[in-house]
Amino acid sequence: MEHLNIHSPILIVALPLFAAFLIPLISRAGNKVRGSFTIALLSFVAFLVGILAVNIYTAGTRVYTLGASVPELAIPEGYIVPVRIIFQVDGISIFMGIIATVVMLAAIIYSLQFLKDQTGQDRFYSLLMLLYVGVMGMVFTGDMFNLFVFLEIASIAGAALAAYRTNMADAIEGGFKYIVISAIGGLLVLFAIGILYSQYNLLNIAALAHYMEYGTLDMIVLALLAIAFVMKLAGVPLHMWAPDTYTVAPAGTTPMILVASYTSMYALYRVTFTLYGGHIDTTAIGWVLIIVGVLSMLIGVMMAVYQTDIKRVMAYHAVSQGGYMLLGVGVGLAVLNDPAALASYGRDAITGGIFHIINHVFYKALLFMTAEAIFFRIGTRDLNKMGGLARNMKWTTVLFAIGALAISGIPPFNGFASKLLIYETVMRFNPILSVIAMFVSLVTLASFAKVFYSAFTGPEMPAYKEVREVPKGMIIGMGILAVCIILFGVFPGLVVDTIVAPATDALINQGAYINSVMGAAP
Amino acid sequence: MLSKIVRTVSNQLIVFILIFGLYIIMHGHITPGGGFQGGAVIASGVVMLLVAFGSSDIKKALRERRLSVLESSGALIFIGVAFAGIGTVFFYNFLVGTPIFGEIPPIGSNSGNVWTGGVIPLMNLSVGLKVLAGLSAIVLAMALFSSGEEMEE
Amino acid sequence: MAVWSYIYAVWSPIVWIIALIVLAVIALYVRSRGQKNYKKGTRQTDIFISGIQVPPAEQRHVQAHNIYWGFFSALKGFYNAIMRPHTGIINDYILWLVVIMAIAVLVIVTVS
Amino acid sequence: MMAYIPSNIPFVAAAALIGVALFIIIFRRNLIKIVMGIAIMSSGVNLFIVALGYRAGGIAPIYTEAPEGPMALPVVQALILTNIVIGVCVIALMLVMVMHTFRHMGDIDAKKSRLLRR
Repeated sequence: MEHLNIHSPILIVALPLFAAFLIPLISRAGNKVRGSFTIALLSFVAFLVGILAVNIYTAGTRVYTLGASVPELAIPEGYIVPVRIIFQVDGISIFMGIIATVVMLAAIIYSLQFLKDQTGQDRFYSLLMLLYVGVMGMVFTGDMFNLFVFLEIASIAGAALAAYRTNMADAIEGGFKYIVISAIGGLLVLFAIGILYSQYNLLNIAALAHYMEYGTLDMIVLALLAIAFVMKLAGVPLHMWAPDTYTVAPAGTTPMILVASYTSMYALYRVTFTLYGGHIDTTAIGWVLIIVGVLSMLIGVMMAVYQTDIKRVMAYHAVSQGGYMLLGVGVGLAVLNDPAALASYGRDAITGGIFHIINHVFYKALLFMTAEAIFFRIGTRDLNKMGGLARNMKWTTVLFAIGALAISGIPPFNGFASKLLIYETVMRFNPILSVIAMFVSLVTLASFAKVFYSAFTGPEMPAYKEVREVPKGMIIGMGILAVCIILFGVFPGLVVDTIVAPATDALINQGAYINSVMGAAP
Repeated sequence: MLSKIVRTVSNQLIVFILIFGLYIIMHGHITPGGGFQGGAVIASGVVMLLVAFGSSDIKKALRERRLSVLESSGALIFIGVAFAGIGTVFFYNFLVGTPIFGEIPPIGSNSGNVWTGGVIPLMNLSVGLKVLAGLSAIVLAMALFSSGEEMEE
Repeated sequence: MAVWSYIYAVWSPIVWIIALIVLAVIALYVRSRGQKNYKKGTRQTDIFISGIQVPPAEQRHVQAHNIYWGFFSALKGFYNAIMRPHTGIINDYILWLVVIMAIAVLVIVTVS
Repeated sequence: MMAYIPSNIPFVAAAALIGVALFIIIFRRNLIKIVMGIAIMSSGVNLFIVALGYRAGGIAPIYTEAPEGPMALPVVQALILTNIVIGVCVIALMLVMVMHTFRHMGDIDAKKSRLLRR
């Protein structure tokens, strides 16, 4: 137990990686064996994430040095800077880790039934595991170059998964757009890392933040990193790949690709708050985030109302909801250097923005899964051809309604909890922004009313008289997320105090992150 | 399929390419090279065979399933070696001081001792396995696509 | 712990559940006032539109692209403007990236 | 002024490669050419990073039979080696997707083969 606790940061990344390459061999034994192996391994990893989370919330940031004689030995004897690959897990890292693990479990349980008759399943599960490895590695690592490597692992796996249904021409197109965008974004990140390395001879984030001088080259690096990550998280006006990719990816993977996007958002926050914290003009950068956020909210939602493809509606809503997170955190960043404003509403704005990540991932994953459940049964994503499905797909209807109400910010679902925090805090910063946020929420409700009306209500279509409910496994996968949505909506205070507040503290408190590595430096 | 001369020569040459690739893999820790480079060299040998013999003949010899097993086992050995050090720390070089690759090289310029490096030669070997299998599979799949055939599952 | 208050708003699950129960009671009361003496499967449950022939199911359902027609019609100029960048061509996505990158470098260097 | 030019040539070349790559990616509609553009861009970034580790008169950072003298920085070479491996994977994946696009649409023009828009 003690041993598991010490090595949990690396085991969480290494075990799925091991499984990703073991799955093609295990597949020889049959689909059932592979399914139970995957579920068992992920449950164990979820258990490890739980251990690590409890440890971090009680004992603070964890440092794990690969290849050293002692895991905590970040800086070797005789050195003044870290030289090894370091995993550094703090509040926001483990927060993203919890999101990815829960979504991954739901996605695997859903996919077991969803893919039953498909070919190439061993590759599907391998790639899904690799995507999980990429996401967890990105949030756990404390090293800029490792961040790039895991970003690329997540991108390659995500693109291959998006194009998994190679018999569909649009799936290939969506995957190709994702890989091109990711490759160029990744190269920009690598270029920025090269400039940083040329100046400081360092790759460790904490050490870089410690020695940061913020010259002109550092500003260019900030711009390169920020724009690359904004593109990966689908912020307007670099969001156009997101609808194309989310639309075509198979159901189990769309939520994981979404999580990978928000991992880029984590990287953006890590760069602005931790790497450049204390140097940048927080008001200006905060306003940049706010402007990107507001544009994402407005354009995303306006495009979403217009769509008639059920997954495309949801994909544009993913862009729009991403704007809320950027808005909340942007407001917090804008007042970061003003202690009075930070205490009165800035901290809560950041909390709202971060809390919205977990809420959004859960309900958007649920919505994508219900959309794919409809596609699974009737074979089309076109809303014009649907109608009256509630008569035969009762569970799907209920689950979709939960997701749709949550995304529109209707109590008692979790979307309301985080949106309330964002409205309230943004209102005190600038009322106009809050009004825009509420308007966007209204249009969101309207757009989901349209989807609900076209797909589920109305007279029974003759073509869909024989449609049956989806298999139990898929309902269980969606049910896990629905239960989380309701629990988070009814007890938001509990969730905020337990897992979101440490994440906010980890972002604001730059010194703690640096000290956990550089504290031992002479 | 090319002429008999080309086929015969490439049949003889593939042995040398294999040996050169293995040399690059196994000396990765003391000379330039390593797992990826050596694996790429061997995969280039596969490309030569593909050009000389045509994709349908090579498909019979190099089954996609065998390549997949080879690739997976390469990756598994790599992570397994990393896991073997978890008694101390993940990726810990536990072979230092043992008879297998355990000698400690002198500091500064030296004549190059193969029995050094600890787990690094093992990792080079596993990466080499993975890369040669992976690249061969990619090249084979593309060659089969261009000739209008499908890779067997 | 479950009660969550902020400047303008208070969130309490208990209050919410009570409100939900009250609403449910009202809804059930309204429903109980309805007529119950109809028979299923007879013409009593058929659709009646002033004696007009009832169209088939496909034509009765309003299709998705017709919903909110007035909204899109009123915002035609806005929609034309935001539809134009969404070309779906990968080259344009990268062009946007390069343009935004240049703007971002300029903004960050001038601001600091 | 002239003395600075020789040591900056790698950086100029890297910038030129990245510029050419961006030009190709933005203005060429052929999907294969987009893939080539990304490969060129990857080379440009690799050249930039490996040039950072250069030292005047330095030798390759290998101790086997090494002569006396300064050595080039090995860390950047390890970094670009990783990027080369990643680049191989990315380009192979992209080429496979282009192949499938051609199979489905009969065309590899980015404009003519698109299905997803708006």
